[in-house]
Amino acid sequence: METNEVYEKLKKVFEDGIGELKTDVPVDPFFFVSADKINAVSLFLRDEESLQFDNLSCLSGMDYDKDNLAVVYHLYSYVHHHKLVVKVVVPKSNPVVNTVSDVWAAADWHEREAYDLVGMTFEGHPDLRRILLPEDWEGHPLRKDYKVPEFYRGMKVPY
Amino acid sequence: MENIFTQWFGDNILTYVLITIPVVIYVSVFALYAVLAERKISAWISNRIGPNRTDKYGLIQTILDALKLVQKEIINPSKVDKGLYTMAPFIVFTAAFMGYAVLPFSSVFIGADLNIGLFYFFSISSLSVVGVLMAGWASNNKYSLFGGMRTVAQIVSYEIPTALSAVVIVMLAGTLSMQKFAEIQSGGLFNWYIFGGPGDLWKLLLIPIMVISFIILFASTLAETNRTPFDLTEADSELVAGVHIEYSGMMFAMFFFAEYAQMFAVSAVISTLFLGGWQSPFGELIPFLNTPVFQVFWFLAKGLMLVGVQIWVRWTVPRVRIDQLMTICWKYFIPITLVNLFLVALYMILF
Amino acid sequence: MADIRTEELTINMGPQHPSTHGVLRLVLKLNGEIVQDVRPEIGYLHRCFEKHAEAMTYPQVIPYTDRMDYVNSMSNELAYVLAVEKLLGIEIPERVEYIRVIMCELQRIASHLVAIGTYGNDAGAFTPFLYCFIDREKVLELFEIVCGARMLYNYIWVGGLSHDITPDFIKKTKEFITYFRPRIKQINDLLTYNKIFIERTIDIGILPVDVAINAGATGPTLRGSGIKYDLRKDDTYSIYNKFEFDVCVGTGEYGTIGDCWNRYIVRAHEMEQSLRIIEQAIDVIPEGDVQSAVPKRVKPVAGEAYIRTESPKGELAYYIVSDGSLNPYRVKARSPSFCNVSVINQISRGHMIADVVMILGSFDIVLGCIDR
Amino acid sequence: MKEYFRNIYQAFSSISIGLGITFRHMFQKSVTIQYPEQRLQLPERERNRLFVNMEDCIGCDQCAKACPVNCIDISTVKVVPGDVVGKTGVTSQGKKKALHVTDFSIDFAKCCYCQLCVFPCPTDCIYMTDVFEFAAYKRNVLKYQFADLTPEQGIEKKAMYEKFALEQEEKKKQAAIEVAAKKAAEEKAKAETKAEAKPEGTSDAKPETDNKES
Repeated sequence: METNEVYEKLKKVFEDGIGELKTDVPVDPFFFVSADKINAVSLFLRDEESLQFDNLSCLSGMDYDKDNLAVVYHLYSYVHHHKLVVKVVVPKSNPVVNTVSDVWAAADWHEREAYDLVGMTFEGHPDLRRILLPEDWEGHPLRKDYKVPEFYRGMKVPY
Repeated sequence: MENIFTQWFGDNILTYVLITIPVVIYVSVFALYAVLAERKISAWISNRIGPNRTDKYGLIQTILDALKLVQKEIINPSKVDKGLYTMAPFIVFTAAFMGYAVLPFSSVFIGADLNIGLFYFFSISSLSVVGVLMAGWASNNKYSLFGGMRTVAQIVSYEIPTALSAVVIVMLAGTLSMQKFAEIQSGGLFNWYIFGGPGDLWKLLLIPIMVISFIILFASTLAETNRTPFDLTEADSELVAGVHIEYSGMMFAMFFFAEYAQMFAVSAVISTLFLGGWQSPFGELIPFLNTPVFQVFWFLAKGLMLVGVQIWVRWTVPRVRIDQLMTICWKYFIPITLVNLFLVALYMILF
Repeated sequence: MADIRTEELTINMGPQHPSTHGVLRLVLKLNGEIVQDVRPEIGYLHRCFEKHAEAMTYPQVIPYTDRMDYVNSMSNELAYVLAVEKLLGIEIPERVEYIRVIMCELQRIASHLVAIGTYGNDAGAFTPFLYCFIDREKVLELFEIVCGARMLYNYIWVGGLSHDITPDFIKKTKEFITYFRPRIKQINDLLTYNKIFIERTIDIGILPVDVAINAGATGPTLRGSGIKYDLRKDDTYSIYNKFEFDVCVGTGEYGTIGDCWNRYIVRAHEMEQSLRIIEQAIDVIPEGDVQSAVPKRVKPVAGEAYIRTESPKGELAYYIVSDGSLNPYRVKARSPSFCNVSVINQISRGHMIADVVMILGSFDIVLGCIDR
Repeated sequence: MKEYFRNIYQAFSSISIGLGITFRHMFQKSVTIQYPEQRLQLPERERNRLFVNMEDCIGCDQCAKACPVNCIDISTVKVVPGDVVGKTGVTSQGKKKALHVTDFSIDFAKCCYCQLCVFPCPTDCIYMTDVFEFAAYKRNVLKYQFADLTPEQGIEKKAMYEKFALEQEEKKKQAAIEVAAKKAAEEKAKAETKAEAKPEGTSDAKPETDNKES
């Protein structure tokens, strides 16, 4: 099933939860979902008979633009063999996204990584700790405005 | 036959001290070269060369290693139980050595020709459990503790198939003295107990039983000496080195020595029970080959061959899990040995 | 016995442990030898790949992708390069595609040899490990002939290859194929069908299909659970659709489908399939220039691409966002081991310490790939 | 019960097969290469330590730009007329060299041997050799200096260029002043008709910027 059909389907169910559809960008079309709806939307995407996106291929957090962060969900269905790209954009001032780790177990570590490197918090995540960086590391490196600290525990950071 | 040393020097304490000297020398030399053999054979098996830097064939490699280990600092971690920690290697070492007292190196040379030699040997060889458990407990390391626990479970339960499969021979021979076992199997290859021992043609019936109990005895002695596939004590991929983790320098070396000394001891016992001990395979055909000196040669040759097989097996098979270890012991070895025992008893009644 | 106080034992497996395949740290909660809970702690090998990539130009990222999963660098390069090419929308010469496929399949063999060898080592058999590395050496020599490097190649470029292959390479590859078939059988005799090994691995860490899919387990880990799914066939990329090969799944010949032995046997069989692919490709490589399509300046338009490839470990995907400049705006590597290892807690409860080692080995993780 | 005996059989047979294999291997030739004495023939595309042929280097900085780990440092000085770079002043392909390479250092502690620096070089003067034995005890030993100018010479060349640049500047200034003077004269000529003259001297304010370091 193509992205726009999925989009139509979702638009019927959650009207305001679904942002606009982007097909012009190269190369993967995607659409936006509001941060507080994503959990319900993904549950629907997984369980709806004609969609059955049973696999979260990848979840990547990114510094979207000057004052927004984004979470990108790449979904795949082993049943219908179709893909989908969904984006959630949250403001840097209040970066809170609903977790999908209860929908796809794969999201658990990916969300921890996104929190670790990009720094949006996932509401309802079982244990949202840093995963790649040390527990006491300051800042979220993949933000564009991130400054590499001079020292970490007395060790010089830049080689 | 009387022990040659007691013939020469009379039956006093000094004589027995003298008797120990060649044995101790032999064991230390053997332990050194068994380590070398282990490394060489493993190298050949995996298409490598093995130690060849100390001299052309690496013959003094392990001697130098031992020297290095002697120089090494003996590290006592802060939280260990000093007394047990220090004592453990010595106990293991002693236990491994005490077994040699009853090994009949030759018809005229044996440490002590006890009338319960075999019994003595098995009881002593399981003494090392105490040392290993002490080491595991005293090291105050969780991995060591696991290693120690495993060893106890393992050795204690493998006592049974070992003893049972030896009892088969004991029944046929009607003795427990190691010297006697060897003497009975005189008269060449065909009279060895692996071929049913001396006797009329009916003994051919015994051969399968004997082969089976030989294999079981071999396997369970592998377990007793903590060799792969039963080396759960120092399972280097799970418990990093098991009980050896905290040991260093000479104390570690003593564990090593003990393992190899025990390897030869059990192989010697197996060869005494099944392969005719110091008997030459040619029996009376070439009487010259049965003189005491050659008897020592035969005895060592058989023992070393079995040690070689142990090494060969080690570098071939994976390691079993602790529960499978127990399964093998209780569900396979012990029933089979009991059946063997019954069949042998039947044979003795019938023929 | 009831009044003896018992307590849960917490032991710390790794980061420095022989069989955690690198610097993975597992915090095990044990009841005797029985594992109650496994908590993986990763990040000891984090090298900020994604942060580095944002400061590099597109071609400069390729050496960094090599270091992500350092036992199958070719596959990493291919995945990244395919993503960039998708952004650029450029056409790749046939010859390049063929050579890429051959390289990646050779790399798959090498990677699976490491997996199998180290797995044997985890089980306690050291000799198969060395046999596997003898064969892997031969593969690395093939790579060395072509691009001069043994592990970190920087061979597959955006739009082409760094070097063309030589006739010597083709000859040696054919020799390798004929040499390697018997070796696979030998490894199977020595390790795969060894009774002790079978007993160690069957019915251990059974990964049900739904759990596997939900947790994002891919590659041999997923196929071991019995799903006939291989991106090379089902979501084909490069020119894999031109070749004949079977997708190997866990057959349950021993044990139950989805246990360690079935995950293992998938790899053992996939090596033969890779040989088949190489055999088909090596003879029909079309002529051409491998660098004709290499762009002078890699400057894709603003946009984003997501490419999933079948690396030996599983589904290796790159998500690249371009803002139209010379440097990627965001590079996200979806590493297979990262998702595979995250299921270890669910499937290793109630087993023993030794089994945890075997389960971990059956995922064939590489920490460079997990921590990035 | 059948299971029981099958287990025994499988264990026995499979282990004996394995023993057979290892036994055969015991008598095969070893694959070990005893490295320091016995060396492999390296393929001609071997990628090891970089080498820079300074005869051909024109200091174009392409390799430093291509390097993903910034392990190449190049600093150059423009050539003054009448001075030649190296012996001939041209590369082996006869390309004119316009820059003194005062510093061309590669830090092999950082280098990742990716060969990206080799391809963009216009004169093929940087390439990978098959030298792989250059371990050192100190990191700074691994920082190789390829520039054939000693630091003193470098400073000298720099001074030379600066002097030259200053002269040029002076010339420019002179020219500027003359121009300004002429302008002023014209202005005057024009201004005679007007009652008040324009303020002068504003036009010869000239920016002092010029890039010595390329």
